[in-house]
Amino acid sequence: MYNGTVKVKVRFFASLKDAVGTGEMDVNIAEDNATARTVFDRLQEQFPALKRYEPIVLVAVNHEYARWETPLTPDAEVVFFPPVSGGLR
Amino acid sequence: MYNGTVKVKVRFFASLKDAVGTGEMDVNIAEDNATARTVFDRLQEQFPALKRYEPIVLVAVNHEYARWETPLTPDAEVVFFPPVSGGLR
Amino acid sequence: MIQIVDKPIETDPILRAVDSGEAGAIVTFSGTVRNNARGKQVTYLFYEAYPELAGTELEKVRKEALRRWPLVNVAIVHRIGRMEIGDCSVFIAVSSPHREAAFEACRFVIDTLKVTVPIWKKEFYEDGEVWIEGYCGEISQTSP
Amino acid sequence: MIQIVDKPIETDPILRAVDSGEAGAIVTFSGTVRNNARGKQVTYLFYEAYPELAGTELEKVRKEALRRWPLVNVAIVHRIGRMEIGDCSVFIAVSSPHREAAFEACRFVIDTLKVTVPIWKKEFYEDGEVWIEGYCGEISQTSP
Repeated sequence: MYNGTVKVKVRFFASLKDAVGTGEMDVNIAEDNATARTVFDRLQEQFPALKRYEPIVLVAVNHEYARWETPLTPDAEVVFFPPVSGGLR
Repeated sequence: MYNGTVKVKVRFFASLKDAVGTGEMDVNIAEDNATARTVFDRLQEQFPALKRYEPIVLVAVNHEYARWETPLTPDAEVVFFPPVSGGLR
Repeated sequence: MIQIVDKPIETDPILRAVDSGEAGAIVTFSGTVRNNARGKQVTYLFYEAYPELAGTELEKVRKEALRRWPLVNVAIVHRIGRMEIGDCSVFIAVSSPHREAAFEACRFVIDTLKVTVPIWKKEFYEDGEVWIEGYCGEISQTSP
Repeated sequence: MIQIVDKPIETDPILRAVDSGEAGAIVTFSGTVRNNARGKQVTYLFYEAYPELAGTELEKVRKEALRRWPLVNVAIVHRIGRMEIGDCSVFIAVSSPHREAAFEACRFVIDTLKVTVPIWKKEFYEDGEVWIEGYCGEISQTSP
């Protein structure tokens, strides 16, 4: 965990990018022990269109699949994206 | 069934061709009701190397898979060949 | 061989990458853009990747196939960007001494890739467009 | 498309033959000449066909695949004559709206072809040659 304000880079893909209107932004989190969940909660306030993605969204931190509880260090890259389709067999 | 002498064209493939030493020959069968079996029996006398193929050899008459009992008409083409390998999967 | 490209996929170099005197079977899978989907005429597709993670996940699938089956080699190339009807979006080539392993591994690669590798497609129709995503249905309907 | 050829197999025309806007998946199988078999180094191969019957039987396999699965198209090309290590002796391409049918049908075609189509191979080694035939073993041993 990291105490104090962290600035993280956030990216979005596919329909999440459309919902937010941009693929990339910097987010400052002035909160102790910030996690991927903290970032997504903050973004939902700013972009209500993100709310419906909450049950299915996937998260990567520094280009590895991560969990909501994954702690963030300064300059971490946090990426939110929808599940992959699977496609019809 | 056909009565009287029939002249048939006989062909061999793969190891049967090697066993006989040629891929093709004409055979006269002076016998009533000649079948594919009659031809192979006659050929075995002439080419003893064919004998060991008797349990496995396949027959086609006029380019269709045939049985030993298939009757032969004049100028029929009779083809003898080994089973196909299957190959390792 | 693992690649994510934004140009038409050239299959010859991919086949050469898996070819070998040890191989008796090469099975390939090519995913191509269909002119219809979900009962609608498709006009074109757009594929988007999360490239850093997609590369890692493609490599994971490849390694897992090589671990599970006695293969000679596995190559996976995925194209991203706009694609027209008939274009190849993903090409997989698997070589093995025998064909059973090549078929099974090739199918494993495409089935796994489709659920683990972060690449999404958006279908464009005459009257709108839809992101095709997991658990999609209504949620991914971005227009009309 | 069904062909028996005595030259190197060109895959591009075969792929174009099965390609279609209806297809979302193309699966191919390529049988290639391995440098070893039955524990011996292979120097080259020779394939011989009974061409009239082989053509008929290849067409039967193709039709049966098209009947069993919802496919777009099936192409089968078999090469005969002398082939070197790495050469492609048989190439099968199957297109379908969805990948499951394409994989299953392609595998059906090669598995069936190998037991019904009268084409045989002779393996050449440093020290001899052997016809590879069904129930082969001793009976097909034509030289040491």
